[in-house]
Amino acid sequence: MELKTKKRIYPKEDVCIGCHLCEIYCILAHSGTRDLIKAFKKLDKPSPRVLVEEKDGYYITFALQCRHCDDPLCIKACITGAMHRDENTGYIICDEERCVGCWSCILVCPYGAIRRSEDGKAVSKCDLCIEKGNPVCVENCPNEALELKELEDLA
Amino acid sequence: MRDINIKYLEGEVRIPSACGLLGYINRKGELTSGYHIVDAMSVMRERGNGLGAGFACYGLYPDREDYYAFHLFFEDINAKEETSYLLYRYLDVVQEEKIPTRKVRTIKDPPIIWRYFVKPKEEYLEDEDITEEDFIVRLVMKINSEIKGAYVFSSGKNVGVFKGVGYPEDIGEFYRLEEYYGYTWIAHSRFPTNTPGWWGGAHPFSLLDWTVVHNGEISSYGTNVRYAEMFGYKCTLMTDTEVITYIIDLLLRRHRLPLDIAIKALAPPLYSVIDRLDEEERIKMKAIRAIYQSCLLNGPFAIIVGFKDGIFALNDRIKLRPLVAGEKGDFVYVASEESAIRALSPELDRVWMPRGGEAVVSTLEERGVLV
Amino acid sequence: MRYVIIGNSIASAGCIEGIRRVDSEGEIIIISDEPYHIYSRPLISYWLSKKVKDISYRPVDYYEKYRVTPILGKKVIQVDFESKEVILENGEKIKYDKLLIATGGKPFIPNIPGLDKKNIFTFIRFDDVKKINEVIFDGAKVIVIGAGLSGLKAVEALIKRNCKVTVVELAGRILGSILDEDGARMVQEIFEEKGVIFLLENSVVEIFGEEKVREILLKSGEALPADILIFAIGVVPNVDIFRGTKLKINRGILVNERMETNIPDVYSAGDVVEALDLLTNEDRVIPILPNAYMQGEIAGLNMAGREVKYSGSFSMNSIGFFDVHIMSAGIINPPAEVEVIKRIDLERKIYRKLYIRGGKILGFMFINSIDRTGMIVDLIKNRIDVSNFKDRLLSDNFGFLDLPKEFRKEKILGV
Amino acid sequence: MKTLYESDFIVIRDEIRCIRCKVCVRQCANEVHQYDEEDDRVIAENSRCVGCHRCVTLCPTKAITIIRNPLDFRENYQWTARAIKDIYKQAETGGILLTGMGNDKEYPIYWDRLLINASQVTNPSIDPLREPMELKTFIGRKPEKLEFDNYGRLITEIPPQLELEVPIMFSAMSFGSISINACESLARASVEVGTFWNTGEGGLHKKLYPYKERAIVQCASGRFGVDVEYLNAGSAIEIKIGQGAKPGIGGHLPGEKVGEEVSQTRMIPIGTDAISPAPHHDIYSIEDLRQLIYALKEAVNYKKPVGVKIAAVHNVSAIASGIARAGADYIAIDGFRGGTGAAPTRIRDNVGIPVELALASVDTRLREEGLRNQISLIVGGSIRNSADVIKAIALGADAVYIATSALVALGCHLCQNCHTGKCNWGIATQDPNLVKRLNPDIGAKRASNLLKAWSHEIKEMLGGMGINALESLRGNRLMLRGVGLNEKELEILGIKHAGEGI
Repeated sequence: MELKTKKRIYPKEDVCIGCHLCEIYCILAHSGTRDLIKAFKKLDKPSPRVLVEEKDGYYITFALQCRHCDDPLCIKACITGAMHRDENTGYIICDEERCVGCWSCILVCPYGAIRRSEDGKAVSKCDLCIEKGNPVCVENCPNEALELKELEDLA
Repeated sequence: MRDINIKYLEGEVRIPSACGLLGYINRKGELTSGYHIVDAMSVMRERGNGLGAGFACYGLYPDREDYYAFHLFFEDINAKEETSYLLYRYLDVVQEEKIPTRKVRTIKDPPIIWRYFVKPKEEYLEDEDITEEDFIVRLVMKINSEIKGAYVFSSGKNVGVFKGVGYPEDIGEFYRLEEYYGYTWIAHSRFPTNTPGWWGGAHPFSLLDWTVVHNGEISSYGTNVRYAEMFGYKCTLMTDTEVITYIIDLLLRRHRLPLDIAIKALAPPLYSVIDRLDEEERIKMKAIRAIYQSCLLNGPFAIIVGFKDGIFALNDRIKLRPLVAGEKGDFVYVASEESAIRALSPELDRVWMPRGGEAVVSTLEERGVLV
Repeated sequence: MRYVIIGNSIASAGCIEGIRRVDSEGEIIIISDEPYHIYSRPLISYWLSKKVKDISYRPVDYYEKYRVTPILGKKVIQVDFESKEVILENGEKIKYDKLLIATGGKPFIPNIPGLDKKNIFTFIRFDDVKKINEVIFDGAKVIVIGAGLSGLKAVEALIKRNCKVTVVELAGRILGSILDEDGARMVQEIFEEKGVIFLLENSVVEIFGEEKVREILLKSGEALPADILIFAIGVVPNVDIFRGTKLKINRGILVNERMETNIPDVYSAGDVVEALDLLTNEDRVIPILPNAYMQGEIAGLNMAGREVKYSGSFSMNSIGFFDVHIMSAGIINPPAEVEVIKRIDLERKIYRKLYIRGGKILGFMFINSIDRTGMIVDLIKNRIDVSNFKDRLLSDNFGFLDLPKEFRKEKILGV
Repeated sequence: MKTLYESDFIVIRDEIRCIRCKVCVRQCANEVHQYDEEDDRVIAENSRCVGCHRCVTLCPTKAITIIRNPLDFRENYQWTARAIKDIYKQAETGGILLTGMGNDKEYPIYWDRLLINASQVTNPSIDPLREPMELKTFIGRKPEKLEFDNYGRLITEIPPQLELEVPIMFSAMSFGSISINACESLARASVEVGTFWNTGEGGLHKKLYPYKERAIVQCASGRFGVDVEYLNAGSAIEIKIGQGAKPGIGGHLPGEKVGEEVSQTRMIPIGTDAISPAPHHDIYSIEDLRQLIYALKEAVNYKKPVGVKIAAVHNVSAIASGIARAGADYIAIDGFRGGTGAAPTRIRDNVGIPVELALASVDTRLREEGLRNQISLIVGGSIRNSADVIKAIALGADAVYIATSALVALGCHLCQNCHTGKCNWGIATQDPNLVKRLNPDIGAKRASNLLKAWSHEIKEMLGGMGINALESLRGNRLMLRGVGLNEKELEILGIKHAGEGI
């Protein structure tokens, strides 16, 4: 029953170029269309689940997604049970239908990796593109600044 | 001498060719008549097209073994006179004569073929501080490149080359080779793609005691020639055989490389092989490849090289041309085809296919291997 | 091995999931006096406001999947620690090898004359809102006693159900446990914009009515008409059946780091226990949901044989009213010598305030600027010295780039 | 002063495709793209565009294209737009025109007038997939002959050699002129492929020490970063006399590019201009060069080859011969199309000669003097592909240097604005925001892929010529034929015209 994520994305800040393409492709991946232009013209354009950290006058940038922690505080803090671990992949997934937007997960996530959705109704978090197979942020990073690592020793 | 239908001569263009090779040595130095090799060459008729054949014989002039035997072709009497003047000026000529020939129906328009037994005049050697061999080489180059219609095709001691345009058996007949006896015989039958009609272009190519017959067309020719030229060799014939001979002369006579090393320079082991050698050998092989990189004979070839003390035969590194070796008692044979060897000696003690780049070396027992 | 859990809420779920991480074989029995599938108490206000229809905390197949035998709608009246038996009100006795007491909290109701009238409710359990839902009507005058978290969540739901709501609060400000005065005023204004009337520094002294509530009398002498009265003053640990037993109880049940009580094989977790407050270093009841789960999980793991220690916690809350979001954690009413940094934007109703002592954050309260707050909670938890970047803590987009490089790298690459 | 210079490029944005993601805004260091919040549009300032295509490449919807400004001057054979615009620029600045990369003028490219031979019938071609194909090359001084003792043991001591697995090395580019990530990319590719990279006059950054075994350390007129440790760190030392892009002049790294890292590596104070003088002030003649060569050999205990790099100029063959006699282990000749981080445009475009001719004449001259075999010859400054490599080797080079090709592999788009330090591809810049755009993991892979790809092609072509070891192509000019060349050119190149037989 001990379940952990099988994959995790690690950012490489030395080569993150702050282009935000990870966010752009994340939006596409969760937009329900396959066309970027369409996705961006949608009124209910999803918010990105990856966050590019940047700071004025400072050259380091990096992109951060949910770490899919081994000891996930967000699941423990969730008041509805919406936040859960997927049994097949070990990814931490939020069931947006069940989320009521109390943001307890945001209060406890030590990575600040959980965001409110654009409409403020539910949590928007990285699902490692569970339906697509591979995370689009990793695949589309032009400088390979995101590395998807397969994790071993899964119980 | 030049047929009006013949457009190109050796020295004007490179003429690719295929060939049949045969050579043997008696390690005890026992002499055999030229009859045998002439006869054996006939089985490889397929490999020639009648446009060139030749023989080399070691040990044929025992009475004149201290003299360089110059064999020359002259297109006309003027060339002969001009050459004679030069020869008598620089050399002590102990004997000169027409090389005896016989009339053969298929041999057309032979040139004037003459031989001189010579030695450099001491005063020139002293004046110029030059070795006897270098002096001879320079003179041969001078005649071949400067005197129109004259060509030295044999210039070693106790070695003679006999060659011309025709099939080997006809050339053998023409030169009356059954009358010569040698401990080493080398023969060649040629299949040039062009129609050269010049006797000098036939094999063996010879300089001093080196006689070389060759089957192949080396791709490294341009590299080899430009290297040889740096050392004063003039590649007037534009044949692979010529440059191979010069490089052998350079490596063995002038650089005094041991025979096995010189052979490695001509056909070095692959780096994949070198990498597996022990350190000392690896350093040695890499040095050979680095320093003698321009001596590597690349592309298809099989050569038989005769020298005073023996013969060696060598294939290119990946064996793109045929070469087979055989042994019977004191005789060691090498040829393009086993049939030619069997023609000389039907019952052999051993027959083998030398691997690419691995030389067959055989020397007179009493003299040992050249070091 | 038989695990018995009294209580069917968050701590119990933590316990079940903790046990099953280690022991997939043992029998688990869960007992609750409520007849419902495991549900989330905070969701009752959402249910009342009709935002959600289902308040389940775990999927319907949960018990089946975790192989739990539920005994629901049956009250435990006693535990015989000697014979290791749980005794139900129907006399049934259930043997246990390991027991978890997760009875939670029970509403506190002051002793006021008139409490016997109808339409007086508390606001803790599903049954509470189900009953409120039955009597509620458009324009109903509802008086909510208590302006704490659950009181105001009730108010929000009632406003959404078109009730006229008055809040009576004993203290001088609302949300006293999570906000200071400035913050409280800001939030109060939001409620007032929706028509809610706040009566602070006041309390109910008597309730009038025939069968149902009709009017209440305040301490100030004022009388207010009321259709419905809701007590949301707070909860106290639900330890009644254990009073007078060997079980050590202060305000709540006392446990060690392994969530074990003084009685062997008896564990306790959730709103019923006192546990370590990291910031005060004292044991106290911190009745917040994440704690309940984590304590339950620690208890479960230990019950199943894995040695795990509870590292303590501190109070923290995330709560939203209408579209205003509030997060706070740690110490809210600090001693005087504490350094205060804050940013107030009255117009946009943004508030960020932090208390810092010796370079470490003691507590904070944020209104409408809550993204990535978990990072700040983490700084408190890890006692990170923030002296070098404390100004950045007030920024809406505070992030890892504001943290020391080594800490950032370890945090992100070390997972 | 109002400029008369109209922009060279025009940015065309497909408004339907533009999703306002602002990637272009973030990526353009020249600040061409700006987001207008009021109109929710991205607009472009064309005059700043250098045509580097960074925005085009990264735009996720491919909404951007960049075209040459079609604005024409009145047609004039003599007064081209470029000639006119150059005058506008100088009239406005009063300064020397500066540019980056190599000569882009329409001089003949001899590589493209040379054709390669292949075997047919009389000599079999070799299939490199099935047969071994050797590209190993040794760079260093070679003795004229080897000597062995009676036991066949090698007596001759071989001077130090660089052992190359491919006959292609990365030419000198300093840390300073290019970014640390660009340096690291090439250094790692060198390790991976088995060739060498060159520090240029930039010193050896500590981050690059792990790749020092594959480094040629340069000693140029500014002596930046040179000390005994540096000299001993690399596998060879190169004395840089000249550079093809700017023969006869020195170098200048402006102070603003001399940050902490560059300062430490070059051993100069932060913020000071790094000026490499035009000559080495200790080399005023060939005997001075000889002294420096031996001083450097002495410093490394004769353990490493010392080469000399010169620009291809008119008298290059005599100079090369002098260098050979001065004891250098190799000569690197840099042709007039060679690149640079910054050079005066007029010098770049008008000084020096094509490397093909320089190479042919140097090789011939060294052979005439019997020196060719003793010294290695490296050429660079215009090698664009494997065919150029083959041709260079057939003309007589031992190996080639590539720099522009290597940078193009890393992402360079030849915008020729290296001198501005705003390279959007993270190559010719020291701005940390730009440097990180070149991920050395990717860079190393791209650069090594290029060398591997060229190696495959070289092997194919060698096989076609019936050659299975590169040395048999070296100086093998019979493998080349000229097309469209006059007698003099053929004579200098030492080749026949296409159509002439062997």
